[in-house]
Amino acid sequence: MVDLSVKIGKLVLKNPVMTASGTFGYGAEFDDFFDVSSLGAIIVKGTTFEPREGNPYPRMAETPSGMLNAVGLQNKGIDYFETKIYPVISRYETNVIVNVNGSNIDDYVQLTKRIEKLENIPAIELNISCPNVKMGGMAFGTNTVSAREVIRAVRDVYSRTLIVKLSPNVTNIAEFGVIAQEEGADAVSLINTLLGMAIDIKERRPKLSTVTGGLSGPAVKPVALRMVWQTAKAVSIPVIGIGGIMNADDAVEFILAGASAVQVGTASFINPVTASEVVKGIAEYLQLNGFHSPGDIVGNIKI
Amino acid sequence: MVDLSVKIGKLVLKNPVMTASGTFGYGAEFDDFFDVSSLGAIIVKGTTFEPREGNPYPRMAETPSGMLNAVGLQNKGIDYFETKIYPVISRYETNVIVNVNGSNIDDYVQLTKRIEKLENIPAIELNISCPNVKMGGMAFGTNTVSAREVIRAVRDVYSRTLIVKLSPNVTNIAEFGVIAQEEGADAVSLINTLLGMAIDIKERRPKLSTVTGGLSGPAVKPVALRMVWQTAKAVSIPVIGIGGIMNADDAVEFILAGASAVQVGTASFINPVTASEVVKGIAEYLQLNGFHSPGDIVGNIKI
Amino acid sequence: MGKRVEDLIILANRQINQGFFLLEAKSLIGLPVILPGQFLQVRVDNAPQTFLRRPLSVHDVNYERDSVSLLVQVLGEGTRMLSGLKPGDTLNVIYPLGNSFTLPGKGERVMLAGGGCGMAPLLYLGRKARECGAEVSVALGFRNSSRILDFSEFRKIGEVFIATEDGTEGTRGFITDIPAFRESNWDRIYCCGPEPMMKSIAKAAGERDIFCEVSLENLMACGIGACLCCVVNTSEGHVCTCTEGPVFNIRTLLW
Amino acid sequence: MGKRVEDLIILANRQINQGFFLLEAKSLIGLPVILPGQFLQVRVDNAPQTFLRRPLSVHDVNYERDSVSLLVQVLGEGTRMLSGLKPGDTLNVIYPLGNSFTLPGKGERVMLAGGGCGMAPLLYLGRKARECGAEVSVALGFRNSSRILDFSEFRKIGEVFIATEDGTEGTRGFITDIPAFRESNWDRIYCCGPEPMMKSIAKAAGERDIFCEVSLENLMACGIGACLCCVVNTSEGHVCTCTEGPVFNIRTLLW
Ligand SMILES: Cc1cc2nc3c(=O)[nH]c(=O)nc-3n(C[C@H](O)[C@H](O)[C@H](O)COP(=O)(O)OP(=O)(O)OC[C@H]3O[C@@H](n4cnc5c(N)ncnc54)[C@H](O)[C@@H]3O)c2cc1C
Ligand SMILES: Cc1cc2nc3c(=O)[nH]c(=O)nc-3n(C[C@H](O)[C@H](O)[C@H](O)COP(=O)(O)OP(=O)(O)OC[C@H]3O[C@@H](n4cnc5c(N)ncnc54)[C@H](O)[C@@H]3O)c2cc1C
Ligand SMILES: Cc1cc2nc3c(=O)[nH]c(=O)nc-3n(C[C@H](O)[C@H](O)[C@H](O)COP(=O)(O)O)c2cc1C
Ligand SMILES: Cc1cc2nc3c(=O)[nH]c(=O)nc-3n(C[C@H](O)[C@H](O)[C@H](O)COP(=O)(O)O)c2cc1C
Ligand code: FES
Ligand code: FES
Repeated sequence: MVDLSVKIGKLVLKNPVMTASGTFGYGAEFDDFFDVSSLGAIIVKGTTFEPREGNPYPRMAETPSGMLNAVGLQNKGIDYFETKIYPVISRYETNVIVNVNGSNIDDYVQLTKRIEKLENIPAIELNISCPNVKMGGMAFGTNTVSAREVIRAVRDVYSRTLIVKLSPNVTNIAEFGVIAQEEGADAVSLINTLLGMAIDIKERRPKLSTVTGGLSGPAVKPVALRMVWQTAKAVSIPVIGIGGIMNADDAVEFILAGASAVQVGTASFINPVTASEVVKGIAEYLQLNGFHSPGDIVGNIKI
Repeated sequence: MVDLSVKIGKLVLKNPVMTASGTFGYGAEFDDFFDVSSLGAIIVKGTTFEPREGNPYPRMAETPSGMLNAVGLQNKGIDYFETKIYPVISRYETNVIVNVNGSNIDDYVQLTKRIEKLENIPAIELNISCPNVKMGGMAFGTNTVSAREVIRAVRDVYSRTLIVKLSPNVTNIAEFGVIAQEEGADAVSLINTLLGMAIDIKERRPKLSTVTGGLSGPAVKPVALRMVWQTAKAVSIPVIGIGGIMNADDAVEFILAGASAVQVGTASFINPVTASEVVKGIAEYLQLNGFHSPGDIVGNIKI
Repeated sequence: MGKRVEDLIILANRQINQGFFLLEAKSLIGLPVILPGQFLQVRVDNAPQTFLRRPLSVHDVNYERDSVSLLVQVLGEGTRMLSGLKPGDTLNVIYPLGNSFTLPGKGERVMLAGGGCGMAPLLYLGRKARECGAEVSVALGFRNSSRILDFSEFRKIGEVFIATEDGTEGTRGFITDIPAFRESNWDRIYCCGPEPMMKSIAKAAGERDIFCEVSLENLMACGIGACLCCVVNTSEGHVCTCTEGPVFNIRTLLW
Repeated sequence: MGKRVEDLIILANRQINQGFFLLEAKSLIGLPVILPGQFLQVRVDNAPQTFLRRPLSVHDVNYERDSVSLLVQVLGEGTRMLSGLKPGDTLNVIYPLGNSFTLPGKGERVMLAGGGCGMAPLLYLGRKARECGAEVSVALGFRNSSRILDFSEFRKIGEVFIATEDGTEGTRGFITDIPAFRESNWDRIYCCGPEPMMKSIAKAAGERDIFCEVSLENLMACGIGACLCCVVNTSEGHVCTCTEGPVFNIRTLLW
């Protein structure tokens, strides 16, 4: 028998499959399609202290085996989250994790403090890698000094499970994983989107209102896998693999590369049931190959 | 009438289309398919001073809209090049450019000196971005200090057109473009491959003998375009755009992003005639939109 | 109202003009309730360029045959693949998505204004409006007479007025130039088409204080409110076209 | 010998066993000279997973019909798409590629040894060997009797010996267990199949000092010598399977 449960920090997940922030709304969008509580965790939309309108339209461009987005953290802020969204998502019988964003360290800290008070949010994912905001975001996650500062400041005020989401737009992502570990993060998740661009050659203008945006989808999978592999070798905390996972085979690739859990992102747009199919598929893979738990195959490749 | 010619350093190209190193052999492989001399330039295989056997098989893995390679600069060295290959490629009535590689600065310098003596090689492309060799290669191109050193050393001994090929596996590629310009390079070309990985989940082993390899093809195009755009804004020397160009529309995207010329890489594997079709398609685009030369649209997008 | 992912079966695919196709697709498990203005997210198989689904309006619904009709204009690779579907092929869709047009009251005089492929969501709306007892007229705009799409189904629900930009049929100019559009006092105008057309109709309606709803075609990734890519700027800020729309009252849009 | 990119037209597609298909494709402009052992790089349209072309051996050539036959085993997405081709469909190929088998002399006794889909390049070779006046025998290995592929065409060129791993037909075991393979003194052995099979046949041939050529199926990106991805380790170092091969004399391979 296969036991799919995994531990990430103080968190117990019934299976290693989560949804990636910004690709699964607040979960309710998927209620019609499957039982969202059957997932290991739901990571909801990127949240900021103040409400944000996000970037102007157009915010999306399709690319070969992928897409660019420039949503820019549109959300209604923590007050609205507390009063309107929190009560609704509390009903899910799984871990609901908030993706925490800010333009400066104080932002991150204030937001984290508010979320710490919400009993049914057992973990946060600290996003220091959003490429779609002018201030903060990726600027933190691509500089070792500021990355350390923000992680430290948030860790100081947050006692539950802290996941740090890393940016792939760096020379050496493992270095950022090590910093997160040194600062007491419980886990790192990677990758956020790769900074990309697309041009409408008829109109001779960028396809995104912000010129550049974040690339996601299968196109980025090889890069994401490499980064997970590099980071998993460098740290002892769990690594959560993200990037182009379209099915269980892709998820297994990430686990073999060293991920203790995975997140399904863009795939949910194409097939809303993907995350649930990935749970089933991982179980089948383990069963078929004589393993008892995902832990048996984490990083388990012959080099 | 459209005049496709462009200038890169001291080099005059009859059109802005070149072939990317390592994807076009020495040109002869494509003689059956089209008149190779009709291109702006041919950049031949990565060359090293000493012969290299390259990496063990398997060296290739297909990925969504792309491929990973780990060839590792297999080539027969400069002696063989001089005596056997140079006489043959001299017959092409276009610019034949050698992609120059080394494991240390002296390697690069010695090789460059030998190539400088070859009259029919009007330019070199200095590759400081090969991800598939243990020593040198990308290690130079991802560190600002060593990048500067190797460019300076090569520039010192080489008076013809020097193109520096940049690695995308960095936090800020424009910075490397600026360094190349400061050290007197005539142009920069980008991007080389993104470091990636793929795993065979049945065998539970990496698909490449070297574990990681270089990602190319349409999957990387959005990242390449963004980097060309960032670099072109930062430097005044010409930028040569590379990465996932499959047709003329893709090439035009790169020119609009700021590239003065482009290189066709992986596409030649799928359709050997791609580079020649790109030449025709660029001319058509310019004509249709009332432009007279590629220069008219370089970086010409409404932001 | 449950959304679902389903493999529909193509019953028919007919070219109705150069680059325009009318697809009919059947649900084997029975259609859900579909409201006029709603759309489907259609998966286009087997093309690397079509990673995302394509949104298509419900053109018509036939509950007896459990089928929906789609009016498709070939623009790029996705719609080109769809135009090649044959009876018996499957079409994977997520549906029904989005809000719907506000139906008119009995006796109200409503105008359906569509440009080119913007006709798509108006036919089913027209039928429903008739069922409500409204008096339906239709104004269709095309570039020229050779681009006119078969509007015989619209004839069955009301009078049809045509405008062509070059005057080769009907009124010369745009829908807003059609005398009936300008003169009659419509209770409601429903509109779908290229953005400039919708804006000019919205302006005309606004000036005359006529209730007016437009159906937007913003670029979408998910179609179900999960990605926030499809936003339009409204008096309430950025809202998702796929869930708050695609149908918007022009008063809420910051046009 | 010119290589070319060409749209061939599918004449026939026949399933010959579960997961095995025999395709016949015609050249509208006339076939080039094709040598036994050469291959094609086939483009698989319309699937994001099949970015690169797929190499397939020439199974047979019919100059009267200007057609080539391909024996395809469905392994993944690419071969699955190919298995669905219908007469009249186009198949974009680059061909003819690679070197070829060394043809035998008159009166020589040659053995064609193929495992599963490794039969593919051997049929055309067998015909050519017969034309050279060689005496041809064929040894085919399969997992079990239900996996045996139609070998009637091979019967026309020589005696056929079968081995199945479970003994459900012919000799129990591998090709190397077939008495005729072990006992007869062959002048030449030509072999194609899974690598372990080729290695064991190469070993048997090497021990008895028999001329032996194998056809390799290394992973390829370009198929024309441009990428250096398909290398095999030989006494001369890394050489490209697509240009120096796919046929190699076992003496040159560092097996
Ligand atoms: C709610 C909604 C309902 C729609 N209903 C219909 C319908 O009933 N019938 C129909 O034919 N089309 C409809 N569309 C538009 C349709 O979705 C697009 O035409 C289609 O996605 C194009 O896909 P493609 O792969 O053929 O073209 P692509 O290759 O994706 O694009 C080709 C060209 O068309 C442009 N384009 C693509 N999508 C849009 C868009 N949404 N708006 C404006 N320009 C676009 C692109 O910028 C590009 O220049 C609807 C769109 C929405 C959002
Ligand atoms: C010179 C040459 C001649 C060939 N001739 C034939 C032929 O006549 N008939 C035929 O059916 N096949 C032939 N092959 C093999 C054929 O090219 C592959 O089976 C095919 O590319 C698989 O494509 P796919 O998309 O179906 O599978 P993929 O999805 O690419 O792969 C499916 C599985 O098969 C494995 N695989 C893929 N390609 C190969 C390979 N070359 N060798 C070993 N394992 C592989 C993959 O690792 C994977 O596990 C030949 C290969 C070469 C190099
Ligand atoms: C539309 C969209 C919105 C996103 N918003 C966020 C966000 O708010 N916070 C965050 O950390 N990541 C965000 N991401 C990144 C994803 O969580 C994920 O890291 C990335 O898309 C790679 O995974 P994928 O290829 O499976 O989509 C977003 C991605 C997309 C496509
Ligand atoms: C098989 C292969 C071999 C390559 N060898 C070299 C090389 O020797 N030197 C080099 O600078 N780049 C090399 N590259 C990188 C290409 O020149 C190019 O920068 C990269 O592939 C991106 O372009 P593309 O997406 O159009 O292929 C190689 C790429 C491939 C696919
Ligand atoms: S398309 Fe994703 S929210 Fe509307
Ligand atoms: S497949 Fe490219 S060199 Fe052989």
